[in-house]
Amino acid sequence: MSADATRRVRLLYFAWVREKIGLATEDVDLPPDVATVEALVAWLKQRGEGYDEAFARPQVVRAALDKVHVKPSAAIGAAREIAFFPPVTGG
Amino acid sequence: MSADATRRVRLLYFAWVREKIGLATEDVDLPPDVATVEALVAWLKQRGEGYDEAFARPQVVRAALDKVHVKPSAAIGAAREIAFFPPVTGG
Amino acid sequence: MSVRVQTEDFDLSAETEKLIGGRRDVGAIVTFTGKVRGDDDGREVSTLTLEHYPEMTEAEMARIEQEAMQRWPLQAVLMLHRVGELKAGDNIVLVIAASAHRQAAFEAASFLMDYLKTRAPFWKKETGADGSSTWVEARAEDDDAADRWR
Amino acid sequence: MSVRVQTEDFDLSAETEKLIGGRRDVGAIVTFTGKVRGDDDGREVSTLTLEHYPEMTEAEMARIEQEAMQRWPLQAVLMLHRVGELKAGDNIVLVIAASAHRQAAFEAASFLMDYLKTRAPFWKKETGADGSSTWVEARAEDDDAADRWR
Repeated sequence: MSADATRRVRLLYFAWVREKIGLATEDVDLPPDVATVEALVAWLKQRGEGYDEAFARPQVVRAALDKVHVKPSAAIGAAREIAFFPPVTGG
Repeated sequence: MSADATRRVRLLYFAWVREKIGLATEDVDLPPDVATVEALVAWLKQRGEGYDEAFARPQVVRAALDKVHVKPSAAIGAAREIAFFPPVTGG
Repeated sequence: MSVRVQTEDFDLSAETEKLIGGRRDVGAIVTFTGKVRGDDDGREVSTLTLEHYPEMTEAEMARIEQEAMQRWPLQAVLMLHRVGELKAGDNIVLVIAASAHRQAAFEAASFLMDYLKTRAPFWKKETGADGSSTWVEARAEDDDAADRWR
Repeated sequence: MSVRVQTEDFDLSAETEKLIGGRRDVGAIVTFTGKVRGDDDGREVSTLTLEHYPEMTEAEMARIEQEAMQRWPLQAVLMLHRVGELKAGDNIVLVIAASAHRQAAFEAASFLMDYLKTRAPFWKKETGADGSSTWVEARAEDDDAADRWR
């Protein structure tokens, strides 16, 4: 895979992030310059009003790469599944 | 009741205190000069070998007056029931 | 050790028996059961809907259990979380920690709940008596509770 | 609040249900079950005999519960202790603490056990596999555990 090829990943949204975006899951082609979780958030915010609302306070939204919690600065690397969700409230 | 009258009380013994004394309960006439729990222990120790063994380490034996934990220095007062037992080990 | 996510209710005795029945080396079992309260700080709750991130929940709960097993001498651990629609009085979550001695069992159960509350991907939506729905907000005190164990 | 001393076994689910079944204000239930271990620090235990001081046990357990109710916002408490002859794997003691929130339930259950272990007049005698009997000695760490709450 060349450095500037897009790469297909699956995005998952949960709870109010899902409701604001209006989707539970979607497959997207990641542009080559979107290398971190926070870069992906910035890119998603430009895709429409729902996304913009969901990430209005980006520090509130949590992320997981291939089902492992990560910080916004985390490199997406080879992850196939990227999830966004509010702080958890189970238990 | 005059100050030097004896007074009848019930003594109860539990666990190894009971086994060493060989009795679970007995009624005794408290001499008027036995005013505290520790004085009662000293008086009991002279009643026989079993008592002496049971109270060999008097600081180990616990006491209750009318079913309430007390310290050795506690005044017996008007208590009707005085119990002696090892440190508790329930739970 | 064992983790489960299910829609069905659970039975405390049955789960405890399944986990440690017949063992002679367990001296202390602490269980925690979390239930839906009918009143959340003054707001009447008629139903609570539990959403989760399938597979990640199990993976995260397994990681939490693994951490507890490393910290305390535990003989058995269970974490069970319900999802779907629940009503006031219903069971939500069950944690069981079994050890030879009580302090390990108490601490581990408390730790498991603190970590579950801050790391396992579950989200609660409350529907009030008036039909309106709202996502439950995470509480700062849950983060503080989890931070105790760092 | 409720205290009981009995020879019969108990059922965790039945006791929990009896204590708080149908209530909608309970969010957290912590139970502690103490069991007879088949091995007490290397010594094989075949039976454990529990002696107690009738009436004082109930009175002392009620005082302990009262103190817990004053310290934490509890909605229900149960302390149940078995007496008589037990064998390895048998239940000895059950404590249940129910509250709106989990921290109160965890702390209260832990406190109830620490106080029960150091204040309620029960004594354990172990009979080994070889038939010899010995009274269990009180452990200094139980006093230390109880001292945490002062």
